[in-house]
Order: sequence, then structure tokens, then C-alpha cells
Amino acid sequence: MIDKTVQSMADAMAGIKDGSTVLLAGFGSVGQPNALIDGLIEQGAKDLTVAANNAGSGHVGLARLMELGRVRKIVCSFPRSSDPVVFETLYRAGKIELEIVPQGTIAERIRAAGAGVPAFFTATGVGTKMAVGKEHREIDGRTYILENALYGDVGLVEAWEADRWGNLTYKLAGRNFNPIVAMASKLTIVQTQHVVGLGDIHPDHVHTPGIFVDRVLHIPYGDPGGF
Amino acid sequence: MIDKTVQSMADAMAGIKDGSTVLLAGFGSVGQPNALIDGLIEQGAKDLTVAANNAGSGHVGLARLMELGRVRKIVCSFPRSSDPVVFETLYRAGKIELEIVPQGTIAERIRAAGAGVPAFFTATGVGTKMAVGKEHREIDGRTYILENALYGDVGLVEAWEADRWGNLTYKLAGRNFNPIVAMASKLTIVQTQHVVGLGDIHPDHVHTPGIFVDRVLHIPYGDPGGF
Amino acid sequence: MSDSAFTPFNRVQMAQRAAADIPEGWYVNLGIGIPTLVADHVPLDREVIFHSENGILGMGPAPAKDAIEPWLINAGKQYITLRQGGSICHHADSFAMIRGGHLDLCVLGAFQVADNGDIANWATSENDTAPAVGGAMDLAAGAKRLWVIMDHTTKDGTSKLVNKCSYPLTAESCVKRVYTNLATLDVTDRGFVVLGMAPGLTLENLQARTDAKLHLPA
Amino acid sequence: MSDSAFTPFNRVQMAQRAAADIPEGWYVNLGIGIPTLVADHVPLDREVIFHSENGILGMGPAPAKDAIEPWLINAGKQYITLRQGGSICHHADSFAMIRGGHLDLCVLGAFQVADNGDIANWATSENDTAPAVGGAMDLAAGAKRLWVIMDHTTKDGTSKLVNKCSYPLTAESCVKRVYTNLATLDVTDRGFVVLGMAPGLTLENLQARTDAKLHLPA
Repeated sequence: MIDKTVQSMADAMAGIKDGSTVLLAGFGSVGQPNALIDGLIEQGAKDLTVAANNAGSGHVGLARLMELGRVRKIVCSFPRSSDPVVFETLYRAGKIELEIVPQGTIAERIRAAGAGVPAFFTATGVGTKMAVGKEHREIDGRTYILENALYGDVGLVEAWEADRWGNLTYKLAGRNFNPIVAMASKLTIVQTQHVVGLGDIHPDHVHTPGIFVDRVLHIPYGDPGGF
Repeated sequence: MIDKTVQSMADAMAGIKDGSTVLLAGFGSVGQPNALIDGLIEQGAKDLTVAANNAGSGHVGLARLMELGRVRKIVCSFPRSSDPVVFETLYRAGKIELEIVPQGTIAERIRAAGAGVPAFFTATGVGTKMAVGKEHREIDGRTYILENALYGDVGLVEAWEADRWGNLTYKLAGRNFNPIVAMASKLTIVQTQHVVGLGDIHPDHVHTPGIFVDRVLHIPYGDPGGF
Repeated sequence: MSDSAFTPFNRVQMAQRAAADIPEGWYVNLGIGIPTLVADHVPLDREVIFHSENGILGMGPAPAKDAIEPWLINAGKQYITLRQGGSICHHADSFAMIRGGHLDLCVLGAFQVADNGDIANWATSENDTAPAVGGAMDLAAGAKRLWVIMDHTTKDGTSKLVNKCSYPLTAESCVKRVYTNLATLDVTDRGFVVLGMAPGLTLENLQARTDAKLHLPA
Repeated sequence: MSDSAFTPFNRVQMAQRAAADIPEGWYVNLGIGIPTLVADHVPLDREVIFHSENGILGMGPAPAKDAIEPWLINAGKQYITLRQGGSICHHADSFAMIRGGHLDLCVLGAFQVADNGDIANWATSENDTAPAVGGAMDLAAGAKRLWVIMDHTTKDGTSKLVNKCSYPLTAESCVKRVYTNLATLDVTDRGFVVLGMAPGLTLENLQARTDAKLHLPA
């Protein structure tokens, strides 16, 4: 019997190696795998490259992981937040590398990694600093730049429902980056609000099919508290 | 009030021009917009390029459109069918152009057209006849070829449910190419089994959001009959 | 330069003017700041479908405080409502809407707009430490139309309508219209064309506050 | 060449042998023909998740005639059932599973397999009129493992295990294992390695029916 559920955070985090690229889903505090980020802090992997929409806030979660010196590089679209002090301090001190990527480009690069597309052309960023050093090409009269897929060794995901095959649903704006992070990561780890029986999710309503999921941990925390 | 529903096939087909590229969803006879294909036959546009998974069967639908000499070129992955006589006759007589595309490449090319990606690299077809004349590139030790987006002037789609904003759901294997054809087409025309009230489709269950849909025609034919 | 008496538009009026120009049925993304106010001035019975980068289509007004759905936020991370007919998708599909040219309109704020339609709205220096771009480049390059709402000048009076942007670009040649506190202008092949001005303002006075050359409609 | 007495595997046995080698938990796509039979020989309590190109994950056995769901077909356009836990996606997502390397295994039929793992299974001539490729190239290039089930020779006795494919390729260097009516072979850096043979068959007799050089496990 396939059972992707794991019973402890240690099991969920087992095997994450130093030097990994970690894709972090979530947008604002909605659909963000906060418990798994804490688990990763506890687990100890370092020298990480983290891709996420932003670069953490306050001194918890991703900010805490950075503050502990575990993140070598951050790939994000929006490093500012309500309290970006950790990132900004590290960045000014030259202790963290930053790759700024337009939000749609980061989403498409993650999706491409999941879909077997190693590189694609896009109009976003043409004529800007983002295009410097990138291959340019005119196609049908418009200029595009080439962007590479963004693969995850590990993907951290938050779901609303999950079954033992790893089929997932998300709730409203909690969907955001979660489905593409699941697609793009070699090891996709999910925290879920609800574990449901196999077959409880209608086949037409599955948002992420289990093929993209490796481990499921039940974290029924309720509603997100704020940002 | 936005109302994308139209009341007649003539309204659904209005304005389709000679020389258009038509993307045709459906796989087998499931999720295939048969009524709209008949409408296109009636409407009269010619010199069409049609992209679909296959090249018609018998003397109805796409095969009939071809038999009437209205299709200049077909782009498909599998021109064979249970009764491919129309296509094969035209093809042997040099009266129709054929572009064979691997099924996944055709799907990804259509999705790319909808997503603003004019071209992308793929491993499918490398080392085969499909790669002849295409740009090759080695990325991270593997060879890929460059494929272009496949845009539709017109997309024909079959949905299970639709509302007046054009939000759609599909039933089971009826989904197939429909969501990506809707994304990739300048004019997306939908036949739907059911018209439902705005808000009747749960926001988490919408398969194709109305932004990708232009016209909706109610064709409640019931179950597909066979292949 | 002597000013005649005139009344600049306030933020609400700027948003109202843009809102009045949005027809029913358009799919529209509104940037942070004054652009967000535009939604408040589109009556609900004129159905305009608002998109938010984080996978939301069909945003409605802000919720009452006792009716917040904690799983519904917009790209500015504010609580929102979803209209009947609204839908959710994932980030790549949401940006496919933007990058695939499916949005009829995007309204953004800006630091500078050039008379060739270039926009600079994400960084004020080439050496900005940790600039944050978010979805601005995707929206500017991807939407069918880009409108900008911004003050006509900086607080010290420097024109934000320029011949060439001095700040890092967000995208090239994509702004179609600018709503400022002094005027409404189209960006055309000739450059900025003045469609309307704040009450009491003359073209001469407007030009005096504008680096780029202004034109009247042909 | 004189044949000793031996009993070739029949189609069912070929499918059974492949089925026996599929562990629980794998995501598997089965091609048309004998590969399709493989599913019948994986017991339902060994959970193997079958994928079909048209957006189906978690295919179950064929339905009873009075329990057909007309909206459920597989890539071969046969009626299927969906297991509990099955799910539907659109064609691009379905091929993302294939092309993104998410399938553990694909089992295809073939015209020829070369000892470097090349496969030819879609056209028998460079000048084939209107050849039909379907999803074969995506599956061959994309799945983590490609196994082939085919007869060892053509009806006229020509070996289908070759040094170099003479038919148009489906993909290069991707076949990992071949199940024929005469043998099971791995494709390794050394070429074909014989894992097992039909009862009564000797390596010498097998080699006599095989163009490519055969090896024994190291």
C-alpha cells in the first residue's frame, strides 16, 4: 500500500543535504509551509539556495533560516517585506547572494523545471537590468530573452487536503506557488491541514496529483494569522 | 453585465476568417467540440490550418472539413484513426500539408502560446526526424531542440459546465486539450453541456477561467457515443 | 515661471478618472498604491474583472472586518473578497494570463514615464541595494495596455514625464496612457498627447512642469 | 542453425514477466499492444499507479460492460476505470509528468531496439506516408526508465535486437530493458545482457536469432 504520510517532522526532513536548492511555496503568509520551514531550521542543512517569492520577514521562518547563516543564496522577486531586517543586514554585509527574478519569470522557470523545459524565451525583462548578459532573440518581430528552468532538490508545500497517494488540494489564495513547486522538486514535502481518505478528493478537483509529492505531514494549524 | 453566451451557431462562428489557424481540442470523441466543428463547416472559412491530436475519422467533423477542401494544413501527432480515408486520400494526392508533432510537444507548444512563451527547448524528438532543421542546444549535458509556440486564431473547446463569464469545467477525460486550446487562441469558442449560474462553480474548481473564453454556446448532447 | 490658479486632482480623482475609462468586460490588474483605489470607483454593475498576481481572478471589494476570509489575499497582501464568478489558479497560470497577453489592462504607479512609453517603477538607482521587482516587469511587458497613475512631478517639482528615463527601466515602450494629478495624457507615436488637464491649468503651465514635449490631439 | 526444443513465451507471459518486475508505488505508462496487458498482471493490492497520456493518473481495470463511464477513456481510446485516488489533468500537465521525468517507467512496443538503447517504434520507413507518432517520443525521451516488450524477431525471423536501428528512431539511448518472447535483456554499457531465456533455449540459440551481440551478466 502506498502511504506517503510521515509521522514526524524528522521523517519529513530526512535526507535534505547541505548545498540543496530549496523551493519555498507561499505568498504572504497564505499557503506557506511554516511548519516545514521550522523543520528545516531544526534539521540543520546549510549552504542552501532558497527560491521563494520574498526574502523573509521578522526573525522567524525563512528570515530565521537566513539569520542562522544557513542560506548561501536567495532567488526571489521581492526581497522587501514588512520587516526585512534580517535579509537586508546579511545582504549589506555581503553574507548572502541575491538573484532578483521577476515574479512571473520565477513562476514560469519553476513550472518549466517540472515540465521538462530546460529553457524558454520570454518578453519579461527585455530592455531592463534583468536582461543583461542573457541571450536575446527576435521572434516574429518582438525581442525576447532566454531564461532557464529553476529546479528544486527539495520543495516545501502547504496543502489544504492530502490523501495517502499525495493528491493535494489548496484553499483559495493558498494555492499560489504550491502546485509548481511540487512539480519542480526532486523531493516534495507537504504539510497539510487535513488528511483525507483515498478517493475523498474528486478526480476532477485534484490540484496536485500525487506523482509530484513524496512526503505528507499532517499539520492542522487552522487559519493563517496574518502577514 | 458580461454575458459570453451566444444564442446561435451563427453567432458562435461569426468572423472566422479564411486562412485562420484553428486549434481543435478533444481526444478520441471525448471532450471534442463536434457541434462547433459542424458549425465551422457551415460557416465556410477555408484555407485553414487545423491543429488537433489527429486528422479526423470517417466522413464527419474534421474529416468532412478536410474533404470539402477547406483545410490547407494539418498539425497533429497521430493522423491515423479507425477510418482515416479522407486524410490519407488528400495527403497522397498532395492536397493537404501535414506537420507531424509529438503529442507532448504539440501540447506544450499550445500551452506556450497561451503563456507568452514564443519558443522553448525540449528533449522530445532529439535524434529523430522531428529534430531535422531545428536548433539544437546542449544544456547541463543533455541535448535539446527548440520548438515554437503554436497560436490559434480560433480555438474550439468542449466544456461540461460554463457560466456567463466563461468559466469552464470539464468532465473526466473530457479535459484533455481543452484548457490549453482555450489559453492559446485569440478567439475561444466553447460548446458546453451545461450552462450554470455565476458562482455555481466553486472558485477552487474552475478548470478554465473566463479570461480565456470569448463565446459560449449551449449544446447539451449528453454522453459521447463512441470513437 | 508664474502659476495661474489651478486645482490639481487629488488621489481619489486620479483613480476616478482612470476608473471611468475602463469598459465593462475588461480583465484588469491594478498595482499597489493609487491604482488599487481604481477598483473602488468602478460600480459593481459595470462588470470589470480584477486580477491579482497571486492567482485571483474576479476580486471584489475589501471585506467587512467581521467577514474576513483569511485565505483570500491579493498581491498587496490585503484581505479581499471574491465576486461570484471569481476563480483561483496557481502562480504560473496566473502569470500566463499576464505574460500571454490576456489582460486588457494593467494600471501601475511609476517613478518615470518616457514619451516613447518606457516605464521606470521599481528601482531609483542602478545600484539600489536589493531592489524588489515583484510582478511589475511581467505586467508592464505582458498586458495589452499599460496605464500609469502617478503624480506629475516629484515633491521637489522634478517632472516624472521625461524624454528618457534616468531610473532603471521596468519595460520598454509599453505605457499607453498616464493619469497624473495635473493631466491625462496618451502616449502616441508623436509622444505625450494631452487629453485633459486639472481645472484652471493651461497647456503652457503644464508644459512648464513637464520635461517631455507635450502635444495636443491631432 | 539447428534448433533445440524450446517454448517461447506467449503474449501473456511476456506481460506477466514485466508486471512482476514493477514495484509498488511506481508511476507507469503502458503503450498500446502487449504493454497494455501488463496492467492485468499487477495485483490491485500492489499499488502501481498507471498513467495515460490524455490526462489520467490512477487507471484501474477495464469496466464491466454495464458500468462504462463514457467520459473515461485511455490513450488507446478504450474505456477504463479510475481507481480511488485517481485524478485528471489537462494534456500539457499530463505531458509535463512525462517530459519532466516524473514517470518511473514507460513500457512500449517496438520495431527495433539497438544495443545502445536506441528505439524505433513509430515508422518503418523514412518515407512513410503520414506516420503517426502520438506520445511515443515524449514517453521514450521523458520517462525515468523505458522498457520494451516485443517479439524477438519479425515473422520472417529477422532480429529486432540490432546493432543499429534501420527504421526511423523514436528516441536515442533510452531503453533499459527488453522483454521478448525468447528472453529478458538489460541494455547496459556493454550492450544487451541476458537476464533470462525461454525454457529450453540456450544462449547460443538465442544469439543465433539476434543480430546484436549478447552478453551474460558480469
